Amino acid sequence: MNDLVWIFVSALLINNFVLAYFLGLCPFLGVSGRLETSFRLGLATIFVMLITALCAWFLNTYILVHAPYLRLISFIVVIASTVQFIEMVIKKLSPALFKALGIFLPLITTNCAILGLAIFSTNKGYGLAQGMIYALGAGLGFTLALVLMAGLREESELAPVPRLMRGTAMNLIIAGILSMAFMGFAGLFSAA
Amino acid sequence: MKALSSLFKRGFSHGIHPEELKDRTQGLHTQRMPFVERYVLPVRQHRGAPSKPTVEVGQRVGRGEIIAEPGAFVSTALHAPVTGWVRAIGRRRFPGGRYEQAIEIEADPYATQRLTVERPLDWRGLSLEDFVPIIHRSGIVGLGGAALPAHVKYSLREGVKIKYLIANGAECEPYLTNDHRVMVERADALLRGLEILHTLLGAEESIIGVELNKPDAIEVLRERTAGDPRLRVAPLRVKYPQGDSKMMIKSILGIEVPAGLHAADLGIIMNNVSTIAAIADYFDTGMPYIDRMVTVSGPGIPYPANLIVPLGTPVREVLRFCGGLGEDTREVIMGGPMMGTPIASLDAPVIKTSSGVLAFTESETARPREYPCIRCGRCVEACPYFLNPSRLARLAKARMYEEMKRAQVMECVECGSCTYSCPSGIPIVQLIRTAKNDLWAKKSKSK
Amino acid sequence: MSEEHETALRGNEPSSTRLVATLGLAGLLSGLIIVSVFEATLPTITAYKAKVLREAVFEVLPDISRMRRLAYLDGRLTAKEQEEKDEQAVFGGYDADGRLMGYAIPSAGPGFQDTIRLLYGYLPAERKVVGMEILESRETPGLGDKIYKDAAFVANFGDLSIDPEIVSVKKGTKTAPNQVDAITGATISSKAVVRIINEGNRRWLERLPGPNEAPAFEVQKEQKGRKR
Amino acid sequence: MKPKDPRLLVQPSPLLKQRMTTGQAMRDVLIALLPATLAGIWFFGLGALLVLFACVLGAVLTEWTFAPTEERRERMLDGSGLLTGLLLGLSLPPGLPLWMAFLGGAAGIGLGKLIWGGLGHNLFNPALVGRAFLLAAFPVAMTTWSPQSGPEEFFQVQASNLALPFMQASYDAISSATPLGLMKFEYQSTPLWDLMIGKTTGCIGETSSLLLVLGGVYLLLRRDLDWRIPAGILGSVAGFSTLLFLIDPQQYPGPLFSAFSGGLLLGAIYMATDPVTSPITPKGAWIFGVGVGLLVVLIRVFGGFPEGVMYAILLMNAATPLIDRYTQPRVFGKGIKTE
Amino acid sequence: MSSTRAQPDAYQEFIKGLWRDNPVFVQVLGMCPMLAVTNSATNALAMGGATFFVLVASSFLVSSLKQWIPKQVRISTYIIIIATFVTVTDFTLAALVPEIHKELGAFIPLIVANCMILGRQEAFASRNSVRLAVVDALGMASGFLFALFALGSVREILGEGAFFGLDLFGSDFEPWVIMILPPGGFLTLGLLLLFFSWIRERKEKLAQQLAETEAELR
Ligand SMILES: Cc1cc2nc3c(=O)[nH]c(=O)nc-3n(C[C@H](O)[C@H](O)[C@H](O)COP(=O)(O)O)c2cc1C
Ligand SMILES: Cc1cc2nc3c(=O)[nH]c(=O)nc-3n(C[C@H](O)[C@H](O)[C@H](O)COP(=O)(O)O)c2cc1C
Ligand SMILES: Cc1cc2nc3c(=O)[nH]c(=O)nc-3n(C[C@H](O)[C@H](O)[C@H](O)COP(=O)(O)O)c2cc1C
Ligand SMILES: Cc1cc2nc3c(=O)[nH]c(=O)nc-3n(C[C@H](O)[C@H](O)[C@H](O)CO)c2cc1C
Ligand code: SF4
Ligand code: SF4
Ligand code: SF4
Ligand code: SF4
Ligand code: FES
Repeated sequence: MNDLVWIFVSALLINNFVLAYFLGLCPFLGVSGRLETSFRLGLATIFVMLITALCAWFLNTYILVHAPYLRLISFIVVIASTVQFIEMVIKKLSPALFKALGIFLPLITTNCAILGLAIFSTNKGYGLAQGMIYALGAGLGFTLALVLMAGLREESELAPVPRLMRGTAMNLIIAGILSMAFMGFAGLFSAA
Repeated sequence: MKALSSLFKRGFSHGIHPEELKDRTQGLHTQRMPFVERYVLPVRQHRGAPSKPTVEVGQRVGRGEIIAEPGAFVSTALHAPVTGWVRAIGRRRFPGGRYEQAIEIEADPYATQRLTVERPLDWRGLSLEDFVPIIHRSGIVGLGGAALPAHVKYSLREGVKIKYLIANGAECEPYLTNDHRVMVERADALLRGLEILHTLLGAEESIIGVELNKPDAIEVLRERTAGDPRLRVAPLRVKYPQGDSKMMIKSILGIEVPAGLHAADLGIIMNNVSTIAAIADYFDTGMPYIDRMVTVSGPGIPYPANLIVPLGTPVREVLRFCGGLGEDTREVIMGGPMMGTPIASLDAPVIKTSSGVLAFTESETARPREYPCIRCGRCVEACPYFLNPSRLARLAKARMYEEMKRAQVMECVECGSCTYSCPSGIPIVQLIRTAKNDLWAKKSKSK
Repeated sequence: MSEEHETALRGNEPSSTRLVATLGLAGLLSGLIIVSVFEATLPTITAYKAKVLREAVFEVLPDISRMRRLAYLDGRLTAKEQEEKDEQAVFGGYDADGRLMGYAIPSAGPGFQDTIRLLYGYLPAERKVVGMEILESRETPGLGDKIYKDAAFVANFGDLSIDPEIVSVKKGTKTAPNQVDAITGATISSKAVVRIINEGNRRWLERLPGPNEAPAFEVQKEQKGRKR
Repeated sequence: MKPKDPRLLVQPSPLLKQRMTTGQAMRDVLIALLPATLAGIWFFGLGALLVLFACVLGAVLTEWTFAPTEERRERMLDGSGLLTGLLLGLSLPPGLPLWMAFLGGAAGIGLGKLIWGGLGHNLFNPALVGRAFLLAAFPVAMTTWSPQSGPEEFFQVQASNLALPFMQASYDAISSATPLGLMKFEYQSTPLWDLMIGKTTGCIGETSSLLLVLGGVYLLLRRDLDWRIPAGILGSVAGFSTLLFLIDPQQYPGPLFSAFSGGLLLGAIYMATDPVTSPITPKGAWIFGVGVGLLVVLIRVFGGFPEGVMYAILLMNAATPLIDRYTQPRVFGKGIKTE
Repeated sequence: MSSTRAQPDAYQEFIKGLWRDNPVFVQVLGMCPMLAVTNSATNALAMGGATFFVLVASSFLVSSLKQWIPKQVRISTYIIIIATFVTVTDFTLAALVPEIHKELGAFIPLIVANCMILGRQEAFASRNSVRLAVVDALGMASGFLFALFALGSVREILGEGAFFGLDLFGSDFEPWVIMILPPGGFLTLGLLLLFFSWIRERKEKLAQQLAETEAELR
């Protein structure tokens, strides 16, 4: 129980996927321009991550014990198909959202954050419950970082940022400062 | 005073408290300004279309005689302030630097300057429909600063039933005291005017809103209206922009006029007290709007005064009458310091909206250098319309006008409270004006 | 996809069977390649893993001469070399003539930054911890990483009584045999290590049989394979 | 006959302005900080003064170097760079090597202010960006607290201060834990009165609570800071820690200790209130304050650091754009139905 | 196409990848799995090397198989190919250089996720001759390697006072721990981007001036 809490907090804040593991940078730098979009992409990612965790657990327990070498391939195939599915659903439900996310849904397919989730939770040897919690934390953490970033970027668009700084360089520095701030969560709930 | 104002639960939130600076003139009885030799009368002293001159050069005109008639519905007539001769009709340069059609009249030094007008008419028995065209020709405009031809407000849209008639005696701008004097010295005229409008508009209640810094006016009006069920005096906290119609309506009636609607749409007509008095005069004596009460004050003025000035009198003459300009004067303002406009030359004439003539020296006009906005939030807490001036200014500087529209910039009434309170000296309302004008231009182009 | 792509692979609509065939083929090929490489590399990799493990075990259990993996299966320890998913195991350390001397117990828990995995040596006879090695940690360089870089700190675990339980105290105030001098500036990681060992004990101590009824070490077979 | 007119200005209205200026606000904060600064120097000796100086130098030099030549004078004059440097210095341990202090000032202004476009455009508190940078770069030096120096050794500067650039510090006085460190790791409290007058170890500027409050009162009277933010912070810290205290008085500090220990007052009064990096709407200010307070207690009590004020403020800085966006008041007359 | 025409192209392609539109400093692609392990020059090189191999190998395969890959399933096929090479690399590293493999840990499999690699297949390899594809891949991969190496070096030198693990400034150098912590990764990359765009601008300015002066001389 206690370790579930820690797993969640750790994935959400202490070892935030974006700010501590550098995972999912493409969407992080690419989509965080607008708050609206970031939020939606975040939700999409959470969803994909939860499903990924489920698949990963299934594969690990029933298939990979016999054929460990197929890990990567099987992960990719499963995740890819999941995302395809989601893409279809979203296209159906809200064309607007589909437009907003543009090329990024396909990008999630090969997004390292997703794959990373599967691989990490495997390495950590998480069971189903732990894996799901981990995925939830990671997804929420990703969304949190993305949304904060979007807010900061929209605001800094009004500022006379030095010309050479503009664009990715600026965003990386913002991310750096954000990641410095997130260091404050280190050791959370581990210091008994 | 403080205790009293704290009694008022209602009233509008935000707003600012500039120094009042009225004490130099608020006690002074009004004087009549003597006639001078030349008068310059722009044909556009109101909001709407310019008036059309009806006289030629050389023609003799009598004081009060019509010299230009309304050019459209949203427009009004113009009358000769003196007996004399039309000397020129042509373009003149005016405050704000734009050239405008104006009629120039040379006073006849030997004339008796008696009013030459058709006999006063009786308002009783008039219907609102006959009343509107009469006011249309009276030359009376909203003296509260909007300068909207008075009749426009009275030509109600179909199905609008007038509930309240409000006389706006807030006079929230610093220095100005002319509305104050009107209420003290010409209370009877004001009340008669109120009665006229009240009856013709069929209002249920008439309310005179006065800021608490005019206790004498409140007292006078209180005792004059005592026992009249249709009338009441509403004291208001001293706060800028208490005089703004929507703010005043909020303070008096607790009603928040929805954005995009006019007071009239809610069955409320608001007029400035001087406007109302002017209407009374028109019906009593037949005198159209040709004399304007002007507060002459400010550190650059040796002998401040509340003057009754014939329209068209050059500011130079007004100043001379008040002892000339101190040579440390830097700026001469027409109207109030918050919403008025400085004039570039002393030859500019007094017009219908010149509620004041103020002379400022270095200490008022000096501006510290502009800092970047530090988001201190003072402007936010000042804006009576609950806008975010800081953000509006940022957007304006980034030329993101459409975004400003989304930030409701069009609700801004340009009261200037934000600029007044900004420690970084950012010309917020000025930036907003440019943005708004740009947006208006786009709108009219798209139309 | 884009026009020039159409032209790029100039093929008119292929049948779905062909699609499946292609994918299947690709999958097959990659499977083949992977398996062969896997088979080729497996021995080296496992050998390395084993070597690392051996070194760790011999590190934390100083004077043993042999080791073997003891899995905890239905209530008792049984010697069992190859590991299975989620089965718990410790490592028995034996002296030259196969008598069990102590156990090397793996344990893990949250540290300052991320999970810390460690292995510690435990002598049931003296109820003592006699060695500790960090297998994996992401503690801050210069602070947290002292838990394995700072010899003084590691030395704490060379001869450490576990009764009633291990406690960490401010540096230089160690008095009792069950106390550990924390690293100044890295109190949290220090405490974490101690807590992790305590938890390991909590989980394992009552499962560990005494020296004599512990699974014995079949001397002859093993000796060849596992000489140091 | 015509007297020559004075040449007249034509400015756009409004033509009256209230007197307060931003430069004045910055100067006010400097004045308000003066007592606490002097106290810090008195407690920790000449070394502290040098650290402060190095910080300010780093900050101001950086600002000066990267400012466009024509704006230099003005940028120097608005005093915000100076203030950043001073606040950073006040939040550093007195024994810190000078070169680190200098680096911190430079990093604070560079990363925290200039790249954003200078004064008023930064979204993170520059001083704290500088401090966070130092803390993450030199954790050991930044968590080594040299004890107070008595009046007699006022003039002897500690060896650690004088470490060569890029070289490690050698500490002559053995470091002693801060009240918070003691509380967190040894569960022992420090007498309240010591916290009040500042007879404790800690950052240069954070020790003397009374003087900090004094300065805060001055700023409140000058209307330079938004009272809601300190109110929110102190209120929530007091509330939250009272709760914990009631749960387990042994392990958790009481409200008074929480409020007067560590950098809380310095942060709540002078840093969280940085207008540039805190919400502009009144409601937002409340949210910001309470958020900081909760994060502080969270990090202090359950986190890995004895002190969490810096991280709490930085985190809320990051949230400020969102807070501002969602606490915009309803525009007058909008969203009313007309019957 | 004839090799005579291909010759300059090839060179162009190579340089393009290495410098003009360097995948990291210009296109900022596929950083994520990489940034995490650039805290030392050694790790950076190892990761770069792995990526290098995977990119070149898959580009070669894809470009040579392009006729036989139906476009409907091309992405899936590419991914399978890439994944295969990654797995191979993973095992090989584990067998050959176990210590480094331990350091890089879970991040080698993540090479699969690297947008850049897939991007190259889709955008170039699947449309060009084998040798162009390979040259392009070589260019891109070298550019990538170079970028990672730059990052890793800066972070290691400041963060540990060492380069490839050997001490630079003597024992009492104070390392900037932040450089090897995550924020250091972001900040360093950001500042490197700044630095390179600055250089590029300088070069353009110079080129302009040169052109102008030449124009005057005529
Ligand atoms: C910021 C602002 C302040 C105003 N203050 C006053 C005032 O103090 N007194 C006044 O009569 N009108 C004031 N007005 C104009 C009133 O809103 C309203 O237009 C006027 O009272 C209508 O009467 P009128 O048509 O006779 O001018 C103000 C307008 C604005 C935008
Ligand atoms: C063409 C035109 C028509 C207007 N009609 C009305 C009206 O019918 N009633 C009214 O209260 N204001 C009317 N005004 C409103 C003016 O904006 C005036 O300012 C209004 O009274 C609100 O501002 P104020 O009350 O502060 O002057 C009109 C303005 C224009 C330009
Ligand atoms: C950037 C940074 C990294 C830190 N890393 C660790 C760490 O890895 N392990 C640890 O125990 N303490 C670490 N600390 C110190 C803790 O925050 C805490 O101050 C310390 O454990 C208290 O120990 P002390 O009471 O002996 O000073 C770090 C501090 C900072 C500023
Ligand atoms: C009340 C107040 C508090 C301030 N606090 C800080 C601060 O904590 N850190 C800082 O760098 N600047 C501070 N400043 C100065 C200035 O706002 C800061 O440098 C801006 O963030 C620079 O854009 C403060 C200014 C005021 C008026
Ligand atoms: S001058 Fe304008 S703002 Fe001032 S009191 Fe009169 S109407 Fe109101
Ligand atoms: S700018 Fe503002 S005040 Fe002027 S006309 Fe437009 S809306 Fe009315
Ligand atoms: S001028 Fe406009 S924005 Fe400024 S305070 Fe007045 S209404 Fe608000
Ligand atoms: S008052 Fe001026 S400085 Fe303060 S927030 Fe508004 S615009 Fe910015
Ligand atoms: S998301 Fe593109 S490489 Fe990680």
